[in-house]
Amino acid sequence: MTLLADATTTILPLRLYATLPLWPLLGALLVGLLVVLRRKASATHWPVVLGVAASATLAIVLFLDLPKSTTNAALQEHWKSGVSASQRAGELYAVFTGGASRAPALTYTLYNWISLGDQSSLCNQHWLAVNFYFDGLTAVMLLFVTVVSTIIVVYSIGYMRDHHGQPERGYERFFAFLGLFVFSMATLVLSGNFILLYLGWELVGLCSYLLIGFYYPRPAAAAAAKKAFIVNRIGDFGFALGIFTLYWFLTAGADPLVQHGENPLDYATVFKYVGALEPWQITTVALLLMCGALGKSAQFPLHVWLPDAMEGPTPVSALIHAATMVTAGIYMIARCTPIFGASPLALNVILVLGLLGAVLTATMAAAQYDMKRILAYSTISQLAFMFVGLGCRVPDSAVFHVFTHAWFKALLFLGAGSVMHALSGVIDLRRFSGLRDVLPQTCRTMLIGCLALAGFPLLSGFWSKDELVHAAFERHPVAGLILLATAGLTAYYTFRMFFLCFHGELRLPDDAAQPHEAPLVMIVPLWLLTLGAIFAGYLGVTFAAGGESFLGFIRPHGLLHDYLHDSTIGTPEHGHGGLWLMYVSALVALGGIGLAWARFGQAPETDPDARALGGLWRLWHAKYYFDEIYDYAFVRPLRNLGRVFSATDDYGLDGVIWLVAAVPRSLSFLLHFLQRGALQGYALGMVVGVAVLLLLWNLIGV
Amino acid sequence: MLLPYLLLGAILFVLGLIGFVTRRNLIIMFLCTEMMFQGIILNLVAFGRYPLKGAPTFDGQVFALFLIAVAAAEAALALALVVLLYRYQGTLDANAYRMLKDE
Amino acid sequence: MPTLLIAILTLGAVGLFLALPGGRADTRRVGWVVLAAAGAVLLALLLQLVPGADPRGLFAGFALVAVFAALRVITHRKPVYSALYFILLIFAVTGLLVLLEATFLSMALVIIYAGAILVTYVFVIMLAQQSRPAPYDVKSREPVWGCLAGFLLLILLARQIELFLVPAQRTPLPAPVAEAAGTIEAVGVPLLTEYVVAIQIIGLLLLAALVGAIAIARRRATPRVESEGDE
Amino acid sequence: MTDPTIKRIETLLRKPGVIFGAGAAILLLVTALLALAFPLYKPLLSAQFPFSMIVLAVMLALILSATAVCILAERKIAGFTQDRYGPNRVGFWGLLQPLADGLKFLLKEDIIPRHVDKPLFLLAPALALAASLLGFAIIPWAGQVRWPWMPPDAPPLSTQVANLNVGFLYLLAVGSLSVYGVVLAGYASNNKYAFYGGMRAAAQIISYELPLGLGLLVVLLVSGTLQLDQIVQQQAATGVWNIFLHPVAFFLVLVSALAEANRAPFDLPEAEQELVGGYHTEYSAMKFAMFFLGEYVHMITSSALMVALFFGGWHVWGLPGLENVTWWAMLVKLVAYLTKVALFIALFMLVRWTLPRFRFDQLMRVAWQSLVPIGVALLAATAVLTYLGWQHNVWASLAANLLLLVVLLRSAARSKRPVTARQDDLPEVDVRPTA
Repeated sequence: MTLLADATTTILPLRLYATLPLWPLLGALLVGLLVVLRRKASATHWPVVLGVAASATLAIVLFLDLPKSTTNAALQEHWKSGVSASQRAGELYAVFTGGASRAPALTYTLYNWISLGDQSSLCNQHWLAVNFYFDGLTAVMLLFVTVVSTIIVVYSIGYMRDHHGQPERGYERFFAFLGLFVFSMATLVLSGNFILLYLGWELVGLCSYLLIGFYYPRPAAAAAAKKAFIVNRIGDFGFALGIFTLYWFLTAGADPLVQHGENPLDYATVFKYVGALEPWQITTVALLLMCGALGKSAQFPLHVWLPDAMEGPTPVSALIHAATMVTAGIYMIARCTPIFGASPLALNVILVLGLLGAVLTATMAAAQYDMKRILAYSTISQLAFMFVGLGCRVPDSAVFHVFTHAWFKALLFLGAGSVMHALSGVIDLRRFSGLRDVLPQTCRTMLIGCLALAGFPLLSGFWSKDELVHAAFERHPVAGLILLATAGLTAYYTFRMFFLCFHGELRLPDDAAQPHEAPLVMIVPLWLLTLGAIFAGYLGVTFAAGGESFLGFIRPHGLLHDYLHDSTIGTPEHGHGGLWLMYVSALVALGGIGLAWARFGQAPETDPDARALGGLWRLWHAKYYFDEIYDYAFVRPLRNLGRVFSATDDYGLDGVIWLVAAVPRSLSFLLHFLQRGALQGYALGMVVGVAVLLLLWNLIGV
Repeated sequence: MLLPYLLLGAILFVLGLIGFVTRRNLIIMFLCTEMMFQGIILNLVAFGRYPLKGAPTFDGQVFALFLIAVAAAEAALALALVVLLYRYQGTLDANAYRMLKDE
Repeated sequence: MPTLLIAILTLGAVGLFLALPGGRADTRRVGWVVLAAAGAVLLALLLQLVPGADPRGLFAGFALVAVFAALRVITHRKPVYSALYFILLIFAVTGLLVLLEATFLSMALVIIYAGAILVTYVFVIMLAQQSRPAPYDVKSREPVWGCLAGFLLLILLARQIELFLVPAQRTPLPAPVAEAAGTIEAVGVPLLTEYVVAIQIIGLLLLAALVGAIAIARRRATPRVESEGDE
Repeated sequence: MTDPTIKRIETLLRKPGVIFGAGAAILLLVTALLALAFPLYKPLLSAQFPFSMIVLAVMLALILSATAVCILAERKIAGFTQDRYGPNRVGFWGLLQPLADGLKFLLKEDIIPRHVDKPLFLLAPALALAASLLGFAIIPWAGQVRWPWMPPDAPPLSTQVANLNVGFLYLLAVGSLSVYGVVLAGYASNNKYAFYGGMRAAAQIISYELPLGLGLLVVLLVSGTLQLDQIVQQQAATGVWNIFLHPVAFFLVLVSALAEANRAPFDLPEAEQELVGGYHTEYSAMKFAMFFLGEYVHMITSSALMVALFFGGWHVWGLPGLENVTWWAMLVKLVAYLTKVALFIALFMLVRWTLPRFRFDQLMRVAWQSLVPIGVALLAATAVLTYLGWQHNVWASLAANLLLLVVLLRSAARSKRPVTARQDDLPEVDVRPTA
């Protein structure tokens, strides 16, 4: 069965693309070298800027260069005839590793890394390789990760300085960490097996910890860094367990699934054999892997770290907590579509968690005053949208939303950073308003970002969000309705923030001396991101003649989706009927914006919502008391348990050891007169002892 | 061919031992331990050359090499200690250093 | 043979006891005569055990030198001479190692022992040298017990070696040795493949010894006499 | 003085024609004798062992007489450096000066002071000379040779006394013994200055053995063998001397060789200004001459070793190469080797008369703080090159050396610590006059 067109390969050698993660790392190391050589701090950003830019260039070239299949229609036809989920997973493997027909997934192995199994017997040789995996998903992820990172790094050059244009303390450290972060993220995305993925995963967590705690003298920053790290550990624990179980399932038993010579944790191997596992095994693995995604993408039970992570510098918030790092969870689930797709239970769990998270965090966002926190909650909410998409078997749409979201969320964060920059770090919306005239450029770019986030028609957020809402409706009407309502809420709180910040009469906090527009090095990145916020959505639509669609000629499911079909996602095509939904969601977005205008258009000093909603609003404002609940439910019992253990150790175990020690001590009291301090006497004793032993041996006989 | 070497090794070992027990000069005592090493090296290499069964191996030589390294380490530490002790009391008599005795 | 061996070794013990520093000059001389007699008989015995013609004389020569040097090391009253006789012992052992076809090891022995370790000994001995022979060099400590225990051990060891090598294997024929025996390659390959952990541990040990030696040597010891005077 | 016969003889001896003529006559005589006895030598010359013995005898004679020439050369070069004539009285151009020196040494009174440790006092000079002489056993003087009367399928003979498979490890082993002669001389003399000299020598020789060994190890890594003749053959086969691959290693070995031979600028053990005469203060006549001889022989050994390791041994481009094993090629090779050695000796002497002496703490610091780290770094670099299979690549090796050098100079320049700085923990010297 020739499913797809013949294989082609990339024009540039794969090993060149495989160097992609290395450039930022090189940059970071160079920064370290420069610090050692005691160069002036003000120029130390160059290595990282150049390294990340090199990565971005490579990513763009890769995106254009990656061979594309012309069609996978045959497979679609095949699936429509109705096959079981696990069978479908197996066939999916056949598609993307291609059997004889094509190889859209290109693998480049650097070297064998860790040997597994018995090396001495030739029958069971497995390796963990350091290999890179190039397919559509990789290319899309790399595209926005590196490009957005480049823009943010450039922005940081302007941001990480004080009023006099001098670099802040830790300037070099900041850029080194940024480089390290891009390296980690690229490794995560490019990895060809689960272990390397896990490595990148943990590295990303580490960088996040380092960067959130960048202002470590501030207790809040240190605490936030720790919180992010620990909450991520909880998720990663599940993730690691998932990898272990996967390995166990694939290799255990007398007749393991993985054959000789195959590397058991490579994507290729895993997805090849995942169809042959029992359903309960697949579900177990999928749920455990999902835990990791929940932690890294800050989803519902583990979402508490992300808002606190706003203690880091704003570019970090933009880079890590909006554009790239939190997308790792989405990426992982999308990458593992053959696993998740074969487990309906896991998909349902993801769907429910996504819906819950979307609503909860959107309401939280509606009752906050800290601009960055509002954006953080909105990020969680948007990620929850993507989770819903993943739960509805449309990972391509979820990845599309990841893609568009990265642009406008980075834009919004950087805009908020610009506001902070202007107001000497003040970010509380109650303390200022009407910045429209003071920060004209920021205001304009922010407006576009807000529109994109709110799902204003024709901007990027609109296209991707609409697809997710649509998928949810197809899955279940209730889910669709919830998402739609959340989308409206999104528009509402986004513009609540925007109006409170930029509209109304000009109010400035007392400690902001001279509010000023940001320098060019910060404004240009904002505009670049604005371009992305406007046009990124058009990568995911098709331009077609015909009146069946919105505006007549634009149709969802375009270029990007086709592109992603070449990846492990390879989802069955879902119909794009129900175009009425487009109009509805556009209306909902406009309604949300309108409501926000009505209530906050003049930036009132007292919040009308707080009065109107009363207790509910306070619940929202207190984030549903999640932190307090966790504190009571987990932290304190654990701490008390720790005290119990500590006491056991101090009194129980040490007591036993003391007792054990007392025996030889009492014995030694009996024998200590033998010790005369003469070294040679001891030696003589040893000689005599050996001689006596030999004599005994001789007498008793061998 | 093995027996004479083993006997010679044993003789060197025991002579070193006797020296260690009877001489009172700290340096000579350590020299005697080195002599015991010589006996052992001879033993090891002889066993490697004339194994009780099978073809000769080089494992004996390898272990002898390890022994030399240990001897070097011992010499470095022991001599440093001896110099320190000499500075401390001005004598190398082993009987003078009995402070470790439990009084 | 055992009785003969026991007799020889007892003779050796007596000789060594007499030759150890402590007695009068003529008793030491008597001791040497006894030792020489014991050594001669022992040598004859050993030679009887060595088959073949060629290496016999060389082995005998080196063995004689080795035992003589070892005896001088433990009986000489001047530490410098002890150290020099030890170098002689090393050369004898080197010769024996060459006979055993361990050329690399023999060179390593000379370089490390004669070239480094013994130089340090000589150095320290010279630094601690006093104008006249120190009393602790002139008089040995419990020579009776030392010689007795040592030679008892030697007799037992010899007996064990005898028992250990069952008669059929007492003189295993010299097996053919590979072409490259004793070269640096022959020793180096097992060193860095089979015993690589051991070599790393040895490296660690040497490092520890280095650090320890420096740490000890840098310490400035306060002479005990002064500290007592202070109190 | 006024005796006309003596005067005539003196004037005769000053004429170059007489000296060279006499030399040529002796040479002719020996050649004639050899030619007469030649059929007797034939079988002897055809087997390796007797041939090696002959090489041993010839080279020993050659070297011992060469030391005599070296003494003359030393004084001539000293004269040249200091812009004076040097010895020019005995024989034409002072050519018979070594003879006179030797006679003087032999005829002086041989004193053994009463307070010395006599056996060691006698042993020390012998040890010093013997340790130096032993090294000659493994120098591959002239490659391989096959005499015309040997059957063509017979393996060619090696012009080496002993072809040990431990190669230059033997040289290291023997070299490490040379310290005993000096130390024992210092100890046995029972003299404070001699003792200091001996101590200094011991510390110096032990310290400089390390960089020497490291430099040699670099060569070992490059060549993959310890046997000197094979190392020379490799260089001859490729035509690339090891000096082109590892100049830094050569530098290490050169400096260490200077120090091991107790030559200036490392002649601290016999620094006259500080230690009277150093470890040989109490020695006189022939025993002193043996120390002297030992030093020169050591110098020749080191030179021969360095020529073999770094300068291609007997190999010179354009001259008969590896495959040419005829007897005349052997002679050419021998001459080439000896010429190189002679050049090295001249370099040693030039160094001695140009460079000032180090202070002792500087000497130790040079060894431990610069040479040993360089050696270790170079060894690591060469190991990496060998691992990559590039150890014979000139450019890679040169680049590694150059990089090392640059890093080194850079760090040395950055450390801002003058080489001659006084060591920090040396005790303060009280210069106040004592009352």
